Formats: sequence, C-alpha cells, structure tokens
Amino acid sequence: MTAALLLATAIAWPVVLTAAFMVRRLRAAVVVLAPTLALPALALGFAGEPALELQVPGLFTSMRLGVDGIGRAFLLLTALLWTCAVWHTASYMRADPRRRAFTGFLLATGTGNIGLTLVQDTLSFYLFFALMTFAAYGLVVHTRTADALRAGRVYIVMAVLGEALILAGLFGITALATDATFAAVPDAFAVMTRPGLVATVLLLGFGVKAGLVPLHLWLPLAHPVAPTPASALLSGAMIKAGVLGWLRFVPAGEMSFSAAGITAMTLGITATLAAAVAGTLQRDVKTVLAYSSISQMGFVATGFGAALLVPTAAPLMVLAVAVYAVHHALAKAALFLAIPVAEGSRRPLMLVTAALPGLVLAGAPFTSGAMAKAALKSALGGETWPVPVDLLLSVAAVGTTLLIARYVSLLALAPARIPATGSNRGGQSSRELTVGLVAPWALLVALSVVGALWLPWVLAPLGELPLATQPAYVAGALWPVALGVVLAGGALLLRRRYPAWTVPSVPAGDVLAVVERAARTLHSVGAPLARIAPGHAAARGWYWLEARTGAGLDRAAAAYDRAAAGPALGAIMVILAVLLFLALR
Amino acid sequence: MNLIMASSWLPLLVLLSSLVPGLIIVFLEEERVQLRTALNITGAVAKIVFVALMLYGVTHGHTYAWSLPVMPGLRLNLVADPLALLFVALSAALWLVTTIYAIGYLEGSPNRSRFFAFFSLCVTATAGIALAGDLFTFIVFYEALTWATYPLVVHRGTPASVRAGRTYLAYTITGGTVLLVGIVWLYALTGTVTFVDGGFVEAAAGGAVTETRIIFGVLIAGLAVKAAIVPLHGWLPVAMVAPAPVSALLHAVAVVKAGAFGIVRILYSVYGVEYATLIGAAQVLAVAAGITIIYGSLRALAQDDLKKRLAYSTVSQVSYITLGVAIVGPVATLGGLVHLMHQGIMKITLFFCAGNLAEVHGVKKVSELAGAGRRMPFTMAAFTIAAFGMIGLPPTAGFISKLYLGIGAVQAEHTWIVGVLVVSSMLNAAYFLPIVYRAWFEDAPTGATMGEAPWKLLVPAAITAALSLGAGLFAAMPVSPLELARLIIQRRYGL
Amino acid sequence: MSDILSPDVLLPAVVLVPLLGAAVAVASARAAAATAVITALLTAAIAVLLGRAVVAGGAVTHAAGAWGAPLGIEMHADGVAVLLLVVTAAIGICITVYATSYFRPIFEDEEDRGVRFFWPLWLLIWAALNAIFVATDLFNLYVCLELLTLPAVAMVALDGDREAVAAATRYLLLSIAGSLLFLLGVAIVYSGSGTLALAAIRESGMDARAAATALTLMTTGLAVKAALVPLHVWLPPAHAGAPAPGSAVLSGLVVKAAFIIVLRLWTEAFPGSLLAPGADLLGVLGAIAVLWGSLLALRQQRVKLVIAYSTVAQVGYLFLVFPLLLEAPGPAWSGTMYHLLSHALAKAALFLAAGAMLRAMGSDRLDDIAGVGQKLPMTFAAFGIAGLNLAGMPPSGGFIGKWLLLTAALSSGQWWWAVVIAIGSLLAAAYVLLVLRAAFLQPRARPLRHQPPWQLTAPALALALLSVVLGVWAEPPLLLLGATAPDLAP
Amino acid sequence: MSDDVVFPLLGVFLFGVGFAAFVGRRHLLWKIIAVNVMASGVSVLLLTLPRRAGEGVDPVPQAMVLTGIVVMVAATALALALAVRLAGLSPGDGRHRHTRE
Repeated sequence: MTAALLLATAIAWPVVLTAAFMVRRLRAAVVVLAPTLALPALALGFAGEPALELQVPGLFTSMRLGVDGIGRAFLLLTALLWTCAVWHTASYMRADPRRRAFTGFLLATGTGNIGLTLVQDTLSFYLFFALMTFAAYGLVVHTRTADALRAGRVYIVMAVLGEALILAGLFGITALATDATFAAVPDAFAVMTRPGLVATVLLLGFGVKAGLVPLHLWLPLAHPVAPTPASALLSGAMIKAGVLGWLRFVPAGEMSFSAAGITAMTLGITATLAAAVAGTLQRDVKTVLAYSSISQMGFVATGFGAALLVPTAAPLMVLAVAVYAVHHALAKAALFLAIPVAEGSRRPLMLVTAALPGLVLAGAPFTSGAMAKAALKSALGGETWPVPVDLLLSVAAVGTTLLIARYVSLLALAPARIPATGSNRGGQSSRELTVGLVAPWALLVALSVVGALWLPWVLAPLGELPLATQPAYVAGALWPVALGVVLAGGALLLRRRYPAWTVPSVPAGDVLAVVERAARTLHSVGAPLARIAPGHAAARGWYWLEARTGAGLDRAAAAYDRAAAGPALGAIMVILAVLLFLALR
Repeated sequence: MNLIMASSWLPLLVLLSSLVPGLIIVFLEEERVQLRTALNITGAVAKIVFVALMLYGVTHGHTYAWSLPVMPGLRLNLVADPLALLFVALSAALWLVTTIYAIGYLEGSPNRSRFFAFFSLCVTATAGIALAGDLFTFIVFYEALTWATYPLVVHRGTPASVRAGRTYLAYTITGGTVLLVGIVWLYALTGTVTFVDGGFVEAAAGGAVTETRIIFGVLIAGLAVKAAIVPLHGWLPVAMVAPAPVSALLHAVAVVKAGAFGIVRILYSVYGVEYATLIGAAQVLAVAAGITIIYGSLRALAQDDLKKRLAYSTVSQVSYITLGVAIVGPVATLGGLVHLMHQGIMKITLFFCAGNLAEVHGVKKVSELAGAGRRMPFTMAAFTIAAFGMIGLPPTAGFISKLYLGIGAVQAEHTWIVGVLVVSSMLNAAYFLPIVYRAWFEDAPTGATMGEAPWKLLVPAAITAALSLGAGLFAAMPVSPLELARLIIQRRYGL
Repeated sequence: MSDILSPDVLLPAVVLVPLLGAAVAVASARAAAATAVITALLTAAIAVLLGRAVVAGGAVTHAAGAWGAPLGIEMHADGVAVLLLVVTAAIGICITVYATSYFRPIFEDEEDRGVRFFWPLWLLIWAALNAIFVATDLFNLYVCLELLTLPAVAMVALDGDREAVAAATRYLLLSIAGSLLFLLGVAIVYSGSGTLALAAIRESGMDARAAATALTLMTTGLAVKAALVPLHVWLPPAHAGAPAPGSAVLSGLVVKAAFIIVLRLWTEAFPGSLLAPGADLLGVLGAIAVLWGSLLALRQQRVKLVIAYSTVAQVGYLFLVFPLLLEAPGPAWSGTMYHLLSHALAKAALFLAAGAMLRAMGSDRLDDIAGVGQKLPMTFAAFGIAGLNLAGMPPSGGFIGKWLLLTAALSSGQWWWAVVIAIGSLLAAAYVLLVLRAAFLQPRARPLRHQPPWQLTAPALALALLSVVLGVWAEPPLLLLGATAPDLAP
Repeated sequence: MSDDVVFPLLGVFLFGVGFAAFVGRRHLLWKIIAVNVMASGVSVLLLTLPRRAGEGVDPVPQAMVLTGIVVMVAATALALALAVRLAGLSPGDGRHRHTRE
C-alpha cells in the first residue's frame, strides 16, 4: 500500500511541480523546490520491491505504473542523476537571467524522463518519452547563441525522426497486442508477419536518443552548447531512456532478430572505435565527452545486438546492458559536472578526482566499468563471431582511455585556451565554488567509483554479476587502460617536443555537414514541387476559357440575331419543319 | 419517459434551434445587438441540450427518427444514430464557441445581422447533414450548406472576397451537382436511398458491379470537393479571405466536415466498406486520401501566410478521416471517425488563435510570429497544444486518432499507410514546430504591441484547446469522443 | 349554394371572370385597378375551389351551351389543369398587387401612360391562359392562342420605348406566322380525322403521312411561340422590354401555354409519334436551348436580359420530356410539369424583383446595382431564393423537378440527357450568382432613387417562397400529376 | 383535275408565296401583307380539303375560317398600330420613366 502510494507520488510530484511552474505566482517557489523533483522516485528506487503494479483507468489509454527489475535500475540512475543535476543547477545558473525558464524546461524534461521509467505500458512510455524529448529542446537552445540554435535545429529534426520511427513500431506492436502492457509485447511479436522490420524500426527509433551511429549527429552539437547540468542529464539519463526503450519494446531473447541484431552490433562496434578517434581530436571538453558517450553507447548497442541475435545469450546481455547503462550514467554525469567545478579551481587534487570516473569508464580493474566489460565479454564469449569482437572492444577501451586523457588535458587548460562555447560563455575566468556546485559532483564521483560495490545489489533481480576479480579479467581490463595511458603520455611528450605540430581536428558532428548539404539540396528540389496546385489550375483554366470564349459567344449571338431578322429565320423554320417531318414519318 | 415522448421530435428540434434564430435574425436591424446575441446564444445552448438528450438516449439504446413526406417514395428523414450524433455533437459544441468568438470578432463591423443569420442557417444545414437518414435528405442539406456558406465567405464584400466566393461556389456547386447525379443514379439503380449500417448497395444491386463502381466514383467525386481531396481542394486555401470565425466554420464545423462525413456515410451506410473493397473502390479512395495527406502537408510547408498554412494542413488532416473509413476493419474506422471530432476541435483552436493574432496584433504571417508567445501567452499556449495535436504528439487528441489509424492500417496489412502516417507526422512537425519555435524562442521585434486578446476571443480558444488536450488525456473515459466512436463501431461490428 | 360551387359553374367561371374583369377595366380606367384586384381574388378563389373539386371527385368536364365539340366549347379540367390554374392564380394575385404600385409615377413630370392599358391586357391574358389550360379541342386551342398572343404583344409594347415596340412587332409577326402554321396543321388534321377533339383524333386512326405533316406544322408553329431554340430570337428583347409585371406573366406563363399545347398534341393526339426519332429531335433542340440560353444569359449586362435568356434555357428543359416520356413515363411527365410549375413561380418572382431593382436604381445594369443588396434586402432575398430554384437547388420546386428529370434520364439509361440537365443547372447557378454577387459587394455611394414599397417587394418574395413550398410540400401535387399522367399506349 | 385537288393546291401555293414574302421582305408593311396572304391560303385550304365527314355541309370549316379572318383582322390592326408607333419613334426616344437615369 505504502509502496503504491510512493509509486503514485514518484510520478505525481514532478507533474505537480511542472504544472505549478505554469502558474506565474507559484513560479518562484517552484524554482526553489525544483531539486526535490526526483526525490520520491529515488526513495521508490531504494524501497520499491519489484513487480509493483498500479493501474490508472481513464487516464490516457488507461495508464499502468509499476517497478520491475529492469525498470528499477533505470529508475535509480535517473532519479540519482536528476537529483544531483537539478541541485547543481541551482548554483550553476545563479548568474543566468533565463534561470527560471531553464528550470521550467528542466522540470518538464525530468517529468518525462522519470515517468518513462515508471510506466508499464507502451503507450504511456511513448507519452513520457515524447514529453522528455521535446521539453529537452528548451535545454539545448537555452543560451540562444547561433551554435545553440543550430544544435537545437539538428536535435529537433533527429528527435522528430526518432519519434516517427517509434510511432511506426508502436503501431506494429499495438495492432497485434492483446493490451498495451510491456508483458503483451512478446506475444505481439510472436504473431507478427514481419517482426524483423518492426524490431529494426524500433532499434533505429530509440537509436536516435541512444546516440546510435549514424543517428548520433545531435549529440556532439547539443552537449557543448547546453548548460553543463543539462549536458550531464542528456548524456547520463536521457540517452539511457533510449536504451530502456530498446529493452522494453524489442523482446530480445524471445526470438532471434538477425537483421536488427547485425545492424546493432555493426553500428555499435563502429561507434566504439570511430567515436573514440573523432572524440580524441576534439577541442571542446564537452564535445570530447559527447563522443565518449557515443562510443560507450556503442558497447551497449553491441551487447543489445548480440542479445537480438542470440536469444540464449539474451539474459546475460540484458544484464550487461543494464550495468553499462547505470555505471556510464553515473560516471558521465560526474565527468560533466566536473567542468564547472574546474572553472572554479584547477588544483591537481581536483583534476585527479575529476579523472577517476574516467578510469571507471575506461574499465580499470575493480571498477564497475570492469564489471560491465566482464559481463559483456562473458556473454559474448559463449558465441563465435565473424570478427574478433573481444579484441575490438578492448581496442575501444584503449580509445576510451585516450578520450579521458584528452578530457583531463582540456580540463587542465586555462579557460582562455578553451574555445568559447555555450558551456562557458566567453571563457569566463572562474566560478565561485559553492556547496551546491561541488557536492553533487562529489557525490556522483563517489558513487561511480564505488559502483562495483553497490551495482550488484541494484541489479540483483536481473541476475548474478560476474565479480571481475579473477586475474584473467583483471589483466584483460588492465592492459587497454595501461596502453591508453602510455599512448596519451607519448602524445603529450610529442606535443611538448614539437609544439609546431597541429593536431588534425574533426568538426563536431562529423558527418553532419554532409547530411545538411543533402537536406538543402532536397529542399531546393522539393520547394518548387510543393508549389504545384492542380486543383487551382483547373479553376484558373475555367476562368481563362470563359474570358476567351465569352467575346466569341457574344459575336455569334449577335450574328444569329442579325441573320434571323432576315430570310435566315424562315429558312431555319423550313429546315426544322422538314427535319421534323422526316423524323416523324 | 418524458425523453421517449419527445423522442421523435428531438432531431427536428436540433435543426430548429438554429433555424429559427437564423430566420428571426434575418429581419433584425443592425442595431439590435443584445437581442441578436441573446438569440444566438440561446439557440446554441438549446441545440447542445437537445443533442445531449439524444446522446443520453442513444447511449441507452433509443434511436430518434423524424420524417416528413416530400415526394412519393422519398421523405425528409432525420435519424439520430450514433454516427449522426458524433457529427451533430461536434457541430453543436463548436457552434456555441464559434458563436461567442464571432460575436467578439465582429464587434462593430457592418452587416452583422446578415452574417449571423447565414451563420445559423449554415449550422442548421450541417445538423441536417449529420442527421440525414438517407441520401435524399443528405443532398438537400448538403446543397443548402453550399449556399448558406457563400454569404459568409464573401462577407467582407471586397473584390477579393467576392472572387474567392466565386471560386468557392464554382467548386462546391459542381461537386454538389455531380453528387446529385450520383445519388439519383444510385436511386434509379437500387430504388432506395435509405442509409443502412453496413450498406445496402450489395444487397440491392450487387450484380451490377461495373455500374456500382462508376456510381461510387461519381458520388465520391462529388463529395471530394468539399472534403478537399486533391486535386479538388483548390477552393479551400482561396476561401481564406473570409473572416476567422468563417474559416473556423469552413474547416472544423461545417463544410469540409460535411464532405468528409458524406464519404463516411457512403462507405459506412451506403456501400459498406467491405463491398467497396470488394469492388476495389475503397483501395483507390485510400490511395487518393494518402496522396492528399502528403500533398497537403508539403504545400503547407511552403506557406508563409498563417491561415493558408492552416488551410493546407486541413487538406491533409481531413483525409485522415477518409483514409480511416476506407480501410476495412473496426479499428481503422474508429480512427477515422474519432478524427472527425478531433480534427474539428484542434483545427478550430488553431483558427481562433490565428484570428486573435490577426485581430489584436495584425500578425498574419508565420514570419511575423517572433515572440508571439510573449505577446499573447494564452493564445499561443492554446495554439501550441492544438499544433502538437496536429502533429500527433501524445497525450493530445491527435495522437489518439493517429494511433488507431495506424493500428487499423497494420491490422488490414496496409503497411504503406503506416508509411504515409509516419511521413505526414514528420511533415506536420516540419510546418508546425517552426511556428511554435518562433512564438516561444524568438524575441518579439522592438516596439511590437503587447497584450492578450479580449475574453470573447480568448475563452473559445481556451475551451477548444482544453478539449483537444482532454480528448486525448482522458481518451479512456466513458464520455470521450473515442468512446462515442467506439459505440458506433460496436453497433456496426457487434464487438 | 352547392350548385354555385358545382364544376359546371366553376369551369366556365374561371375563364369568364377575368374576361369580364378585362371588359370592366376597359370601360372605366379609374376603376381598373380595383376591378383587377377583385377579379384576381375571385379567379384565384374559383381556381382553388375547382382544384378542391377535382382532388375530391376527379377530372370535371363542362360543355358550354350544351353544344359540345367541335362547334361548342367543351372544357375539361384534370389534375394538371387545376395545378396550372392554381399556380397561374397565385402568380396572378402577386402580379396584380405588384402592378398597383409599379406604374405609379415617381416624379411629377411623368405622365402615367402604361397602366391604363395594362389592366385589361393583363386580365385578357389571364383569361386566355385559363381557357387554354381547360380547352379540349384544337379549334378552341387555336382561338385561345390568338387571344393570348395579341394582348401579350401589346403588353410588350406597353413600355413605350423604341426597342420595346420593335421587339413587340417582331414578336407579333413571328407568332402570327406560327399561328398560321398551327392552323394549317389543324386543317390537315380535320380533313384527315374529321374531328378536332384531341382524344378523338387519337382514335380516328388517320393516315400516318397526313398525321406527320400536321404534327410537324403544328409543332413548328408552336415552337415559335414557345421560343424553342433556334426560333427564340424574339423572346429576349420582348421579355426584357416589357414592364416588369408584364415580363413576369410573359416569361412565367405565356410561353408555357404554347409548350403545354405541344405536349398535349404529342401525348393525347399523336402518342405514336413519341416512338419516332422526332421526339429525340425535340430533345436535342431542348438541350441546345439549355446550353445556348444559359451561356448567353451569362454574358448579359442587364438583369432583365439575364432572366429573359434564362427563360430560353428553361424552355429547353421542358422539351427534354419528349425523348424521356416513353422510357420513363412517370418521372418524365411529373418532372417536366413540376419543373414548369416551379419555374413559372420562380421566373415571375425574378422579374418582379428585377422590376423593383429597376425602380429603385433607375437602371437594371449589373454594375449599377452593385452593392445595393444591403439597401434592398427583401428584393435580393426574393431574387436569391427564386434564383436557387432555377438552379434546381433544394429546397425548391426546381430541385424536385430536376431530381425527377434526372431519375427519368438515368433510369431509362439515357445518361446524356442527365449530363445536359446537370450542366444546365450549373450554368443557371452561375448566372444567378452574376446578379447575387451584386448584393454582397461593398456598398457604393450611389443612392437609392426610390425605396420600393411593400407592393413591389412582398409579391416577389411571396412567389419565391411559394416555389420553396413547392419544394418541401411536393407530395400532394406530385400525386395529382401522377394520377393524370397521359396514357401513352399506342 | 378536280376541285378537290386544284383548290387545296391553290391554298398551299398562297401560303407558300406568303411565307416566302414574309421571310424575304424586310419592310414591315410587306411582312404584314405577307402574313395576310398566308392566312387566306390557310382559309382556302380549310374550306376545300377533302373531308371524310362525308355528305352534307360541314359547318366546322366555315366557323374556323370566319374566326381566322376575325383574328387576322385584329392582328393586322395591332401590327399596323405598332408599325405607326415605330415609325414615330427615333432610337432611344420615348424612353420610359422606369429606365430613366
């Protein structure tokens, strides 16, 4: 009962806050209360026992709420991140004139994000997912700079594309499902004529949010321009919503989706490697992190793809995916929140602390990262793959390490050297380090570093995590990190030695330029086409005809009248009579 | 008991509740504002009451019928079956808000008596179309609607509006005549015109397939003009010169809806979608609707004039209804029928808001919308809700219609329709989101006038916006349009 | 009492009363108006009573002076006849009321010329019309036709300007020629069948060649009077030139009389001829008339001319009956008659409304009346309603007629006539709109010369509304028509 | 060559000549005369066409001819009156009050 009440509160409280924000009088109060946004959800995450169900008939398409194993993991990470980020925002945004509006969008986005972890039916999931997606636009374009608006444009286009694809998939499922619950999804797929198609569509649809290459275009643009807490949430929590979408809508393990699986794995592995390269060559610290996210989600995609391909491996894969999701969320959020802190102080201790979650991310031994990689590898290990997946992933881990090195080096640089972007308006020199600014970051760092200790507990309902303490695992986890560090050091030395060398740089959003050119061409072709108006042409044609024939008609009539005044009429009369006579006899 | 006693008169009363005020207003001088307003509002409220009574009765199993012999074998039949109620409820509800809006919109302008007189006649005709129990009654009110609307279209009296009126009539009268020929032909073939759930053509003339095919084509061609199916949609964007309440009427309450409703009737009560599919007519219609949906959206994309953009959006949106009923299967029909209502409430909101923008700040173009959110927050909030509805975002009404259309398409295994729906959703987003963006994320030009619209213009928009949201958010509630549509489907398919 | 109301009294009375009225009107110009009003009411009452009698007891017959045909005058009133009588009476009352005000001078310096002649002419026409509706033999028909033509011609000349007089002259000469052709036909018929009674001719089994000749001559002659294209040239100037109430009766009723005779010849006297392609020929001419008349109406610059050309088109509709009659007797017959009746009402209303505009603005040019709609609401309302009737828009008698004609065309598989009917009604809508547009244009500075009194507005509106009543309350008249549909069995 | 043939032919001839003149001549007076000739042609025809009615004098044709003559007189009178009126009016003259600007 209390659990049910908690569940209701967890979803109601954000809604209430968002609604209250709409009322001008309450706005100030709401802004103060904003950090409590996710607290009920957090409490639920820790307290709620799995498989808790609550149905709200009448609302929307009779909404179903509940917490199950997988949902709990995402609920926890979401609630944690939101609590920390919004808390952080309060002081991060102190100087910002548009602080309130930002909070408003934050609340709406949070409502969506938290809501989608709590619902148990596809339609409501889509509802909250859409809310999150579109409200987040306000976060991306917050600064209204040219970059921000461009990023916003790309973001919204991709978002709409994603929503549309998800909608199509939703049609496919709902049409055959007995009801809208997630429980009914597998049965729906079982009776589908083309389950593979639906699965692929959904994979891509949620892939936009999950930063699946090549649908990742918005990520490297949105992150640098959005205020840092927003970036943290985008990369930490919202990306995971896409992953949750995969897990909820595509019944991995029920059947084998070869097409979708191969797609996911290929794209995933490509992402892990390519994103690492592209990211290392970035100049903006937040862009680097964005690419790191893309690369990390590559791992997740690989895992999910494997699950789609090999139903037997699915349970382990799902577990691995969940671990990845949670630990990446925490680590990435911590890395982002470090940036404003760094703007306040660049003492070595701080930089080292900031780097720690990076190591977790890279999968250093005895971290949750290592645990995640172990889970992934052990799951993959059961099968034989055309490509050395194992090796590739380790290489990717090296890339991750390099990314982190790049991150730290950029973080260490004086702000003046950091190109001016939305994240630090005009490279403002320093921030005042307040509790509100530091504490959330510190908390996240702590949680992420000791992740290995508590994640198993969180994910217990999904299965037993391999404690990655065996020497093999340790070695397997250690060498990529070590290699990465060495390479990074080498790079640093080279740079010291030959300052003249310039690192080639990749434009943020790599292939985006191509896409944009294509879009422009398409528009220039499409616009004239859209101007064709058959219907109206018909009307115009009629008027033209009228104008043309009218005069002729008058002339004909006049001529006939004149003729009829003379013998012609008589002749006509006779002709008529003759005709009639002939026609009558 | 009382209900049952009044039953046979209720349909007639629904008509009279707007006809009588209209006829009185004709003879009213311009100055009698109070009386005129009183008449309008009383009539509108009365209509809603009557409709509500019938709604109650029908949900409890009554059917209301009133008829008047016109010619041997043909009667003026007013029948309130659930399908009729769906439409009449929509028009009744929207008539009230539109009347309030029009009163506010036309304050102090000339020829208001004429305007409101024809306004009422227009709604009477619409109610007649909705309640028509056979094709004869239908065509009678259908043609009446054409002429009752003309004075509203040309209301401003400018050469431009008179030209628009000419185009309007050129299209609609031709359509009406074609429809009449089709109806008479069908009558000559089958000997009956009375609507039957599931259609009567197969039973009466199933043998003459070719002929029924041709007749179907003729009927639809006639109706497609008002339903603005490409390439017969040309009048709709041109009619934009009319005052905002009229546009609202054209797009949401009366004319376009009459066309769409007619198509629904043909498929639902005359041919029966199964038979129409059997003779391959429904598929063709569905394709036409699909083309219209995409084409309308593309055209809307290119418009800078706000009302023109909305007009093309109507062209696209109304064909959802056609698409829905042209697909075999209960769910698709459900989607089409419920969209009949949803499109109405959403589109009327958009036009109210467009009217407010033009009326209060003289903003008529999309390019002038910068900062509109700041300038008139409530209006733009309503607009945004409706726009999201048009895109089909949850939890708005638009999502519900789109969802059921999509499900129906999949169940009928028309994957291409899913494609159409998805593409059109994206296109809708492409031409609505920029408006929302300009309104909320751009700053108003310096020296732009501020200030919200007067309440008479604001309240209607607020109400309809609330409806557009509520119809989706509480779709599962027993009183929602969805449930009403479900009632029809159950009656038809006995689910 | 009852014997006064017996058909034997009513039937002659319906012809004699207007005749007497005409005589009185000639005798005293001062009492003319009053006489006319009384006569109108009386005639109308008689027509209605006759109608009741027929509805109650079926068709009634009366032989004047107990002589019987052919020398005597036998009168016969069936359903069609009484409907025509009643509609004529309705129009008659309205025209009479209208005329009481129409000729009144607006300015002092105007001498009141027309009205002195108007009343007797009008009542004569009325008498002749009624006589034609109840006549049973060719000879009486011929006489009544002349009785109708001469006052009609004078009516055209009444307005006095040169165009009108020229038009009247042309009208006169052409219709005399027409009458002579008719008479020639009558002669042949009589020699061939030895009788003049329509019904008897049918039984007489006269030689086919002679019958064809006679029918040809009579039809051609009447086609002139009915202004069937291509013999319509006299109509537009004549009908546009006459004073409004005159135009109303000419366009509304007089041309119809000629058509009625043709129809009765083909159905009652020579039903066999419907089999011949001649019926199709008439249909084709009708179709041409529909299109040609409507198109020309669209080109006119004066309201009265628009209406006059529309008459040419509407007469065309009537002639479509011949090809349809055999295949679909029921709908074709009732449809045509119904179209005739409602068009009579509507056309009269249109001309009366046009007259009111003319009086108000001093001109009926389209650009002169632009924007006066708000100043003459009732007049334009009447014009609009009657116009919709012409376009066959529901709810109006025109719609019922159109529906039935379409039914006839489509149920007999002759869809091409349906196409003609449809296009015709579209064009009708177009030329009605041509005038109606003026009502909605923004008002011009041009002031009203004269605010028309109720006598000029009410009758037009009344007739327009009657045509609507005919559209809503159509069952009784249609049953009456159906009951008296001609028996076409050869 | 009996009367039964000659007179009817004469009638037809008269009618034909009249008709030719009627449509051929433009002058009003000619036309008026022409229709009268046609009329007399018809009268001759009426009186002389062979009858099936058999023996005895048939009053009907006589009656018809008489009436026809009366009608023609009236028509001719009206036509002449109009002709005179027309001669008196120059174009646009006698414009009636209803159409005066």
